[in-house]
Amino acid sequence: MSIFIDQGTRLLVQGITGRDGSFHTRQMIGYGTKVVAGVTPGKGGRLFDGVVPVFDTVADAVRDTRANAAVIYVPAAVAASAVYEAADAGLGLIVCITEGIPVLDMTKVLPYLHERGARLIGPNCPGLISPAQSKVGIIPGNICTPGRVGVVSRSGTLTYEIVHQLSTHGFGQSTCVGIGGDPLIGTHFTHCLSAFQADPETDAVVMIGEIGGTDEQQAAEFVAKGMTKPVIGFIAGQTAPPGRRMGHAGAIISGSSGTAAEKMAAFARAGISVMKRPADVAPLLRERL
Amino acid sequence: MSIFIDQGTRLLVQGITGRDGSFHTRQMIGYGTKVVAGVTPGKGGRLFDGVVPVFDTVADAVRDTRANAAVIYVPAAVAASAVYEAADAGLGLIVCITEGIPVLDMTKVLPYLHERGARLIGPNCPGLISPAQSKVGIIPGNICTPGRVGVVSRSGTLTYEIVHQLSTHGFGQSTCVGIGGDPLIGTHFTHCLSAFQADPETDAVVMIGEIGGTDEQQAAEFVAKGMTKPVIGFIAGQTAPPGRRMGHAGAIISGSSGTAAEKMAAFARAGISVMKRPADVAPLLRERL
Amino acid sequence: MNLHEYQARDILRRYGIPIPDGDVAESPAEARAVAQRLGGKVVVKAQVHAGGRGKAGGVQLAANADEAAAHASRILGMTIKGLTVHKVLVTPAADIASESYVGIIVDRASQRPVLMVSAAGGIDIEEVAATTPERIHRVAIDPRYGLLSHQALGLALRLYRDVGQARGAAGIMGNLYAACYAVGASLVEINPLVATPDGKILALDAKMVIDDNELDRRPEIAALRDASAEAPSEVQAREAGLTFIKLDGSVGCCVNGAGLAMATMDLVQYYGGAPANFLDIGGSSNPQKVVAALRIITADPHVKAILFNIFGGITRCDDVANGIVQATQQFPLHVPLVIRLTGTNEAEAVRILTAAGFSALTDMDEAVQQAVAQAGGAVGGGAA
Amino acid sequence: MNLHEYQARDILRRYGIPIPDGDVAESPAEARAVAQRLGGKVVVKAQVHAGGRGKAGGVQLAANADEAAAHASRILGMTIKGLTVHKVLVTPAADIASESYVGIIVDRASQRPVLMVSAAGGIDIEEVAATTPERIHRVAIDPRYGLLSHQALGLALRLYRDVGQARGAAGIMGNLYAACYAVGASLVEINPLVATPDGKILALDAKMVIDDNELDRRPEIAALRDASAEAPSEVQAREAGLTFIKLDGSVGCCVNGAGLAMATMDLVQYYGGAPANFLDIGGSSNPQKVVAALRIITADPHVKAILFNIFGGITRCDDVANGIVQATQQFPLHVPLVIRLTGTNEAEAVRILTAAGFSALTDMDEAVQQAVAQAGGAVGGGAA
Repeated sequence: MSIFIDQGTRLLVQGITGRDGSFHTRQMIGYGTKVVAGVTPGKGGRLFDGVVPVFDTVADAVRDTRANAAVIYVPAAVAASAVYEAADAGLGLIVCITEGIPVLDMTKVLPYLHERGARLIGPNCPGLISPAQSKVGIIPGNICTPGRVGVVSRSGTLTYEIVHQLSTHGFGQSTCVGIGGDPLIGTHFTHCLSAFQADPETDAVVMIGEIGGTDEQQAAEFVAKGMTKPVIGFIAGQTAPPGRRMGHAGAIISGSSGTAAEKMAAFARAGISVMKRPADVAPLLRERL
Repeated sequence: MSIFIDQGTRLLVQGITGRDGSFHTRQMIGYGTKVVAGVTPGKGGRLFDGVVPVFDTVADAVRDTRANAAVIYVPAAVAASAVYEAADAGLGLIVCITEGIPVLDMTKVLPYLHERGARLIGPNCPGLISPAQSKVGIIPGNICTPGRVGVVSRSGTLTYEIVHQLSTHGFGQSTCVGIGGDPLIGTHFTHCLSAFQADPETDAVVMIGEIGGTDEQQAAEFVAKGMTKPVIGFIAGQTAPPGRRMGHAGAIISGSSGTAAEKMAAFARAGISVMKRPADVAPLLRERL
Repeated sequence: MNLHEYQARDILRRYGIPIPDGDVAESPAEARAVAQRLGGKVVVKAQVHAGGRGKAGGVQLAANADEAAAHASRILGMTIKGLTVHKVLVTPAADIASESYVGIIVDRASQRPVLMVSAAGGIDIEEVAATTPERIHRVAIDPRYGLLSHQALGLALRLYRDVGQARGAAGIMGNLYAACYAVGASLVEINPLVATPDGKILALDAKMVIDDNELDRRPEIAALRDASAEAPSEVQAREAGLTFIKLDGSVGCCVNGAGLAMATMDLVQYYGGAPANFLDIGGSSNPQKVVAALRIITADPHVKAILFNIFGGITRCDDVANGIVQATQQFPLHVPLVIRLTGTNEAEAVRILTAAGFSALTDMDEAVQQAVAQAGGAVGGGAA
Repeated sequence: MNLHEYQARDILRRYGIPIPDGDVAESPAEARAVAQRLGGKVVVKAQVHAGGRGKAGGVQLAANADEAAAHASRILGMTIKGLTVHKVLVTPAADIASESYVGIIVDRASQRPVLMVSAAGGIDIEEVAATTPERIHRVAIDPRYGLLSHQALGLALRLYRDVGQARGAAGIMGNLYAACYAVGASLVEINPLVATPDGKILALDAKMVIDDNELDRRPEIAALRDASAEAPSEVQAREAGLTFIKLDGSVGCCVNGAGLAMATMDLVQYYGGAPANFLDIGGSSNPQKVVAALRIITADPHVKAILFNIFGGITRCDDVANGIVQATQQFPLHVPLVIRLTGTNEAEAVRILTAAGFSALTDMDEAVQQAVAQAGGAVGGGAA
């Protein structure tokens, strides 16, 4: 099994004819993801690569193809609109890869999703992958192997690094989820931890956080109270100077609660094994499993 | 018994120190309504008429007095704001007497109430009265008598006329509700009919509609499907020329569905006894009870 | 409050909606000047708060400025549905490839503003709604989020296959929605929205109705009211704080509350009479309002009897009685007065009226029957 | 993007917030002219993107225009936290009865903008939050409805007992919220909001941070960027589409992805080195970005070794390799280069680098250790 996506995922790609959208759609199809529809306004009626029907609107696509998840590759200027459209069409899982959605837009997008019970992953995230089942987003399929470790991360390439370590050392993954580094995101560590805890085919979870915000502390609280499966944690940004941005808008240290030291301490208190560097992940997992 | 208000109603008056608010607060207290608090920003700490504590905000008033209903007499310019404040403070029943709230304001007020499960009666309504128990609003107490007929109406003075007919002919009332004549209102005929149907101390309902909208048709449908108690109906505006406003913004005939003839026909089809004039109410009730 | 087409155009243009050039004229000379400035063919359109102005000859195509002046001279002063035309709008005659309809109205059923579009524009949209409802596409807008881009584009794609044109139309819809909330409109329509042969999307005609409840907080919109375009008695009534609508009967009615006022008119008809008007003096009962009401009612030569029907609640019966007495001291009534009063301060009112030589009834049916009789009896077809 | 106080003032004034007169000056003569126009006592304030300018002597009271010019001459050119002051704001010295704080920030926890107020204004609000949190009152705003009047008034009544002043402050909060969404601010603060002895409410200082993601759609706000007020290397990086932050170490880092970049810096420290910078080349891997990155890193004389850490996903390793080769053709590096590349098009990248005389590693730990060693070894306190 897996969380959020599996072989039953019928994916719709918003922005399928764009540069990023078309590239990654081919990657996803190549990996085995069931891409059932694409949406680009004005290009309805065409076939993408001769196989995937393209529609003008998400509503049209859902009606004709029974898509149950969307991934968004459209430019930042129209990405919030794409999320609204996917939610309005009744899709329950929406993965937004696009980076650069203004945070004030997200303050309105999130309640809209909440009212409809839709799950958003991202924005500004690499998406997720359930190895050998389905890949939604941009995580390179070749670094992943099927297995029983869940991975959840605020980062992109750092996730790849750690997944690579896992695969190299024989730890396959149930699902890897990149939740995104923006200040306002749809799916938090706690949602993923809860799903991994409930997934009978996940034995342990690797959680990759970074400086800024208090999501990791909330996750630690959740682990302490509600998780029986082992959790290994990492926090990027130990050397970040206070008060400076480190690329992710999320990485602004707000008081001491956002520092790496505080987060690592919260992890330790909650019984989470704390990695000092990415290469620690396999040894720590071996200890806990 | 009664619907919406009874002896347990602990009323808060928004705009208690205003001209209308102070006048009607005295009337309500005189009738026996438990007025537990008043709100006028800047006048917090005073006592109205030496007995009712006045607060700056509804939240303060609710915290200190456990008020469970609000009635609003503030000017139109601040009436929508008063409704928001009452709902935000957790009040479950809000009666807005004020006339003149822009309909576009109401398009936002209504979902706010809905999200909080609060019932709004009005705006632009005379309020409601459960004779000998509680009066919230401006319906003259002296024309009402306690009894077992429920009254629900879109009109103000026409309601008084019909209640007067009922009392004169020996039909007391369980509750009389004026739902207001505006295009967008919080409580509709169907809500009141449903409550009256469930109220063991209501035996029959008098429903007073007017031209405009399709509320009466929906009410007729509800009666046909869900009501076992007899309903007597009246529609004002049989002589209104099509397409002209008759004072209530609600009384714009939109297509044939808003005409008096169409509404009276819908009533008749649903088994509602249709009055031709206010004086018909007592004879028709006598027939049905 | 209805706005004229030229006023609605100005507002929509301010909100970024593409609208052809043009200007309003109050004389043939002004119309000629506007047409000269515009050059080429122009359309001269009556500015009047009534539908069907086209059928009434209030919209004319002119090949040049002289023709525009000639049309203006014919249209200005024309009467359409009882209203005199005082202004014309002169605009360039646009080349049109297709005509659509776009409108926003607050819908009572969904309690939301509804955006409606139809590719069958340029004609009476109510006709389209009645005969081919499937040609009207609509979306209820959640005002907490506003009109979302995908909603607008989804509807626009029903009007235009070309995605560039659809985006243009969707942008116009977004601006129309913004204008709606910004000026407090209960109805806004663009009919027709046209595509020109070179692919541009333009609003050729605009209609806007402002919610009267918005006017207090929007003085700049309230200032657009054109009293010359309304019936004088209704202007007079509004200024006195009354709601008045002129009808064709002989029984003048003065009532407190819109519902009771309609029920009173209905009862006049029930007893065989015909109401001369709808008149609601409203909740408060300032005697001056009663004086104003009587002045308006008595100005109608068809009125043969006047009926007061007052159920006192907020309205105090003594205030109404004082108003009646004051009015009769200021001007003669010439017609009989039937007064029904009950409720708040009824006894005091009866005392005041009796002292002034009037009698007062307490039963509504009785009062209406008397008024109908005094106005000359049943006009035929009555029920009683 | 940070705005200067004078820019934030202009925006807030445009949104109806009462702000004292005043103007920006870039020379003592200009400051004298502004002070002369204003008359009376003035305050001369350094316009710089750094906190604590008061303590640094960047805010001075002047009794007259000559004093204003003298203060301006001292403040202009002053360095505050590494940033040079190029502009001063000259405003009238206001009489102050009380000072409050009002701010709006988007809160990650509630996922909403939060309006915060405190009667303890005029001083460092973070200090107040840390020591007397009960003196800060806040309300999370539901952006679907906006800031509701009763929410603003409820907070304003915490600042002012007088309901007139509270209404004034509530109005300012409403305008502040509107400005926030209108310009795309992630933070707006008025500190202090003052009551004058005659009871008026004024915003004396304003701070505004714009969400960088808003700039594309708000060119008029993006145009407010003052590159002269930022570190030149960061300006250069931003213009090349890179995220760069200068630090104090000797290992120059060039990484794709912010998280991996931070983890790389952490690993440099873990192995006893010190990172010279944070540099994220982002998702796309245009060779020109790599050239620009190398140009910026090599400009820092403290850099003793350069570390590339690329995990190819969207980023193509061959693009990065090409960038490295192009850079070395354009300018000399002078310091050793350690390259770690893995993922998309890794083999092609290795071929390109090898052909150009570079070697490439695939293990992150190995690469970091080599870079630390080449930069002169552990600086002490390292873990390995």
